Amino acid sequence: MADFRMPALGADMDEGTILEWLVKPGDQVHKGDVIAVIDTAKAAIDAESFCTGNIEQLVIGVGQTVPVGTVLATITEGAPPRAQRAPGAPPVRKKPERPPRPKAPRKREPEGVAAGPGQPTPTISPLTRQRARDLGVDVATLRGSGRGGSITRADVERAAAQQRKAAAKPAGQPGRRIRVSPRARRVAEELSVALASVHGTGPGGSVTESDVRRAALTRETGPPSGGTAPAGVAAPAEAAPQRVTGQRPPAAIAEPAARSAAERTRSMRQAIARLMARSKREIPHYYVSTTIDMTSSLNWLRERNRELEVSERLVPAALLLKAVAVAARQVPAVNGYWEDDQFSPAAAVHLGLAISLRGGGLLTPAIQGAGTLGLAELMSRMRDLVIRARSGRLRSSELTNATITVTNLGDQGVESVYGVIYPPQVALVGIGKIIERPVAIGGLIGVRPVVVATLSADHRASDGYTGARYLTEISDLLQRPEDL
Amino acid sequence: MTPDQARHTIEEAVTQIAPDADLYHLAPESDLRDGLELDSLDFLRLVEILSERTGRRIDEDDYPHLATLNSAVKFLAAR
Amino acid sequence: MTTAQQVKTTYREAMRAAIREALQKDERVFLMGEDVGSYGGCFAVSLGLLEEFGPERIRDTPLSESAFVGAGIGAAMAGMRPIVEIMTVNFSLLALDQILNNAATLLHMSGGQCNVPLVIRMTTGAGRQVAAQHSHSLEGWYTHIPGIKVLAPATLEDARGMLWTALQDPDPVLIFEHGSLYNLQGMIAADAGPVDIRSARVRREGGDVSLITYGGTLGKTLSAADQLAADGIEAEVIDLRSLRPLDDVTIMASVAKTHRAVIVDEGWRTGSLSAEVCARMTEQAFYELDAPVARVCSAEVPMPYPRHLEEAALPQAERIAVAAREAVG
Amino acid sequence: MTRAGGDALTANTAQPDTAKPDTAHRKELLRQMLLIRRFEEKCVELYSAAQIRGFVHLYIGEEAVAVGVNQALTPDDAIVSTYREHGHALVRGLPLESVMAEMYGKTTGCSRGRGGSMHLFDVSRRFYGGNAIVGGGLPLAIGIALADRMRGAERVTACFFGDGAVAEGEFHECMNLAALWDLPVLFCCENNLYAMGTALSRAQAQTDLALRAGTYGMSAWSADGMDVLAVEHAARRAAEAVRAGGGPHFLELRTYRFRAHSMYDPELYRDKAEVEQWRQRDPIDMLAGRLRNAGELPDDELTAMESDIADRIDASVAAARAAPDEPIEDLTTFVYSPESS
Repeated sequence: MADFRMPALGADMDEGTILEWLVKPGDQVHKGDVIAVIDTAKAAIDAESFCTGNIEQLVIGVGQTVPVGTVLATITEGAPPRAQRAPGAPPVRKKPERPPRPKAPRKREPEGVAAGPGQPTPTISPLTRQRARDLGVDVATLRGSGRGGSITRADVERAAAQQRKAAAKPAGQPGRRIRVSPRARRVAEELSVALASVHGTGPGGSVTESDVRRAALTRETGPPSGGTAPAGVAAPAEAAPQRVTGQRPPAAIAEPAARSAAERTRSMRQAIARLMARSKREIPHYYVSTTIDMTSSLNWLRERNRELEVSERLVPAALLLKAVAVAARQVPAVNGYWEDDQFSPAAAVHLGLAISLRGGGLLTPAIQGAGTLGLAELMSRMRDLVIRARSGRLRSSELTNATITVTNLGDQGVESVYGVIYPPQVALVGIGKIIERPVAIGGLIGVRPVVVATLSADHRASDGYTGARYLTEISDLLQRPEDL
Repeated sequence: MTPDQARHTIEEAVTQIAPDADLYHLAPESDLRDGLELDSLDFLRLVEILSERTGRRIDEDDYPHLATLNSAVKFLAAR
Repeated sequence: MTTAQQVKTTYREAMRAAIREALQKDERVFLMGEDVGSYGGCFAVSLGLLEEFGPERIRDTPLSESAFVGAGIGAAMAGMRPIVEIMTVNFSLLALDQILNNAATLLHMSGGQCNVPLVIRMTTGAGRQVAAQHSHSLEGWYTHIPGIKVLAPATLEDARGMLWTALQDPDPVLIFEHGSLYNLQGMIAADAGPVDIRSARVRREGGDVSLITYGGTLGKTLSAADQLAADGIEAEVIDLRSLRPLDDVTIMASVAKTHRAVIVDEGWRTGSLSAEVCARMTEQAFYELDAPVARVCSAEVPMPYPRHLEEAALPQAERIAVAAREAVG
Repeated sequence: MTRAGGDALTANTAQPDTAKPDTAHRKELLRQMLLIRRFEEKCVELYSAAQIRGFVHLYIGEEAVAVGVNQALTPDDAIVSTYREHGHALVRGLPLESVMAEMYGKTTGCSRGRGGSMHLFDVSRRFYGGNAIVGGGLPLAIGIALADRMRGAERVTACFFGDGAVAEGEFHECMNLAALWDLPVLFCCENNLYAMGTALSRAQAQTDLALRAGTYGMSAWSADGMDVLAVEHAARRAAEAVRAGGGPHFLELRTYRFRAHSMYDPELYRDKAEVEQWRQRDPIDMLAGRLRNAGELPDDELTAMESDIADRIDASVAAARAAPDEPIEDLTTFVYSPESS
């Protein structure tokens, strides 16, 4: 049995359509006889059989489009032996006359192969997809509110608004990007000079090598007498690689002294002020707090750290963060955004971490998916975020998508902290210092390590009842650290 | 390890964590963590660097020895 | 040791001596091109060679660039070592198909069977008010093609010494002679002979900025360097000599020293050879750059006839100096 | 040595002289044409099964030209061809295995798998490849001939091209230069009446190409490209004149391709009746018929010839399929010669 397959009829052909069968099952065919007419993207072509025998079955019908290589018909080989048309014998052709097709344009070079079908994505109209692309919204992350889960234009607009708002969060609001030559950046690294504090004199106010060396020099000669800004203000968001512009820089940037570190701190302060004021203005906060017994957590931690290398050891904060995140998964009302007069719960818990920068300033980058991370992973993410926050190498995405935030001022020695919520979030957890406290246990006085956890919550999104349930959930989780 | 070597190691470790820390004005008896505004993560990193540089294991129980600059120097020089 | 015997010569005479030496030393060599024989060469480079070597080896051709350049390729395939002269790069466009699809391609496409040991010489560049169609500088186009080598002799030594080395190369070599150089006069060693065609040369040492150029703009670049020296800026001048392959080592070594670069190229800026050199600097010496790489190229216009417009369109020493000062900052 | 005056102005159709070349010779011509025909038919099959790709231009119908002209060449002569070159390569003696392997792009191919159907090379047999640029090969051919003339080598460079090339500037430049410099070139124009989709009459004001060639001051005549004996006769006469220093000669071989320009075009530019009419003069059928009528070709001998060819072609396909691909690491070898890169 031989197969008659869809032939490759040109360098750029992937599939073909059967226009016409010139044979029917049972017909006898010879090698070279035209038995079908195939329509390619460009023209209708006669397709010949490469073997001699009888048509067994027509597998693919007229009008069907199939890829090259698909079996179109089956042929039982070896009909009455008749060698190929012997040379010298008159040529025999029994193909009926076929009406000529309209002349198809034929370029000498084959066009590029058409792109294959894209992967299945949530149903979204082309116009909305284009709108999403314009607004920089990744449709894959959206849950469509339209019929059958389709993503509507409103979904896209809301997501974009959300992204813009998140980007406007105080901590996330970076100062202006600093322009640094690659050479200067390398020398700064070698001399470990914080670029944010260097005054640039290069083209367009950019920082050059000599600027860096001058800054390093002044640092070594002891504390500067003059009012140079406190060093170490983290360069906001990742300093973009120097942009090469041919034109003269616009006047605003060209003023003689580049913005010094002091100016950058002032602008960050203003941004935080604006956001906090708006939060207090718009969000009806309610507050609840609880004291959590940390005995089992700390004992478990001490045992675990005993065998571990320094780099793998956990700090108590890791346990507290994990409990806050896991509890937030169980009490969704505290984890999400308040927008357009309604609360939309977030799909995952991106735990914002309030990180104070040395010398003033505050950033709240988010640990992505904190609710599902293992303790060790959460610990390393936390360390990484803190280091990068303080060296100005955070990604803008990390600064903009926290769904709930925690502020831990234990290290600063305060017992409890009642924070201000970061809009559009609806909750903020405050963690105080772990201290030894006399506690009544079974009627007897005992001394136990405890910590005060507080919750500031948006009364539009949840009530005290929910807030209280959330805190007790955190406390219960911390009594079984091994499960965290 | 001599006390001077220990002091140099500690100073170097601290500048790595807080490049702009003002060691010049740090009273050797004052609390290291408060003076240099080191939070728990910074302190853990300090311990990590010190154990790397000295090649010796520092357990949680040893942490109190690292409270001040002088106590830390004594602790590292003794081993 | 006494200084070597020096002789006075011109760029044109040096190139002629090179052709004569090749014809004398290798009977496979012959010169073919428009008016190379009885006319003595459009720029008089081959003056006198017809009388000395005869019409078989100094072949005037009809104005059929595709045919005689293709014939040069065919003769090379069959064992000859032809020197084909295309009067100017402007007419080479008529032979671009033979140069690209045959000369540069045959060896690879034939699986290593067809060598094409051919040298093609052509005049290039502007500056003599001959207007748009006769003033092109298209070396950059040819440096885009794998399979051929491209040279730009800018000095008397290179005019005298590059041809013989190029003729020994089993692959096609293009030599671009800038029209303004033929009358360049100076002294070279009496026994000057073949030179290397692979590396660039530092024509002037300096530590503040690297000025990278080739061919007809070397002179302007050197005078720009003199102007900068007056301001206390020591410029290093690199003569590329080989445009394909580029001598990256020498270029990047200079940038690593000065951390600033200005590339001078008579071609149009967009998609030019200077663009390639600039791209390689960001790829190989990014962390050495203390200022954006600057380029001084021809204005992107068809070359105008009037002198003042042509001068305004072409790279000039003053503009090179300005670009260098900006880079030094 | 004075150049024979160009007698092209009285171009005539050369008649095969009466002396009959012997039967064995005619059977060899038939075998060569059959080899080309079956090779091309196998290419159709392989292309349809997507085994071989790219552009493939078939020689079915024009076999008499390659076989006839080749009879007039010696192993020392050179050939420059075009993209419709399978026939030229096979009769020149490129091994069937190396040509088929080249169709498959394998390293055992005659161009190491890099050229494919349009760029078959074998410098050891002075077969300087196909050229995919219409007219692109003509300058190479006159260059090779120039080298031979400058070194006094009495040999011919045969240059094949189609009627389409006659419209290219390079054709005029090369015809003039060859005649001007008396170069030993045999220009063989395979006039199959169509430049891809453009009939000769819609491309040339003067369609008598031999007459045109004569105006360049070289001998030029036309021959029936479907009759291998006529082609052989004309080619011998021209090649001997060229070899004897008679300067370039031009042959217009009037032939016809039975299939599309390249793999599968809708052939809307010509109607079926014309194709059928030319098929009546299939070069293989004509020669086989003549031999059969003279009782010199018993059926079993023909069947044996066919099955031998079929076996060799199938073996070449199997060998090509099994042959290795060129390793990626060798991608840049031969961009420049090893010693000079």
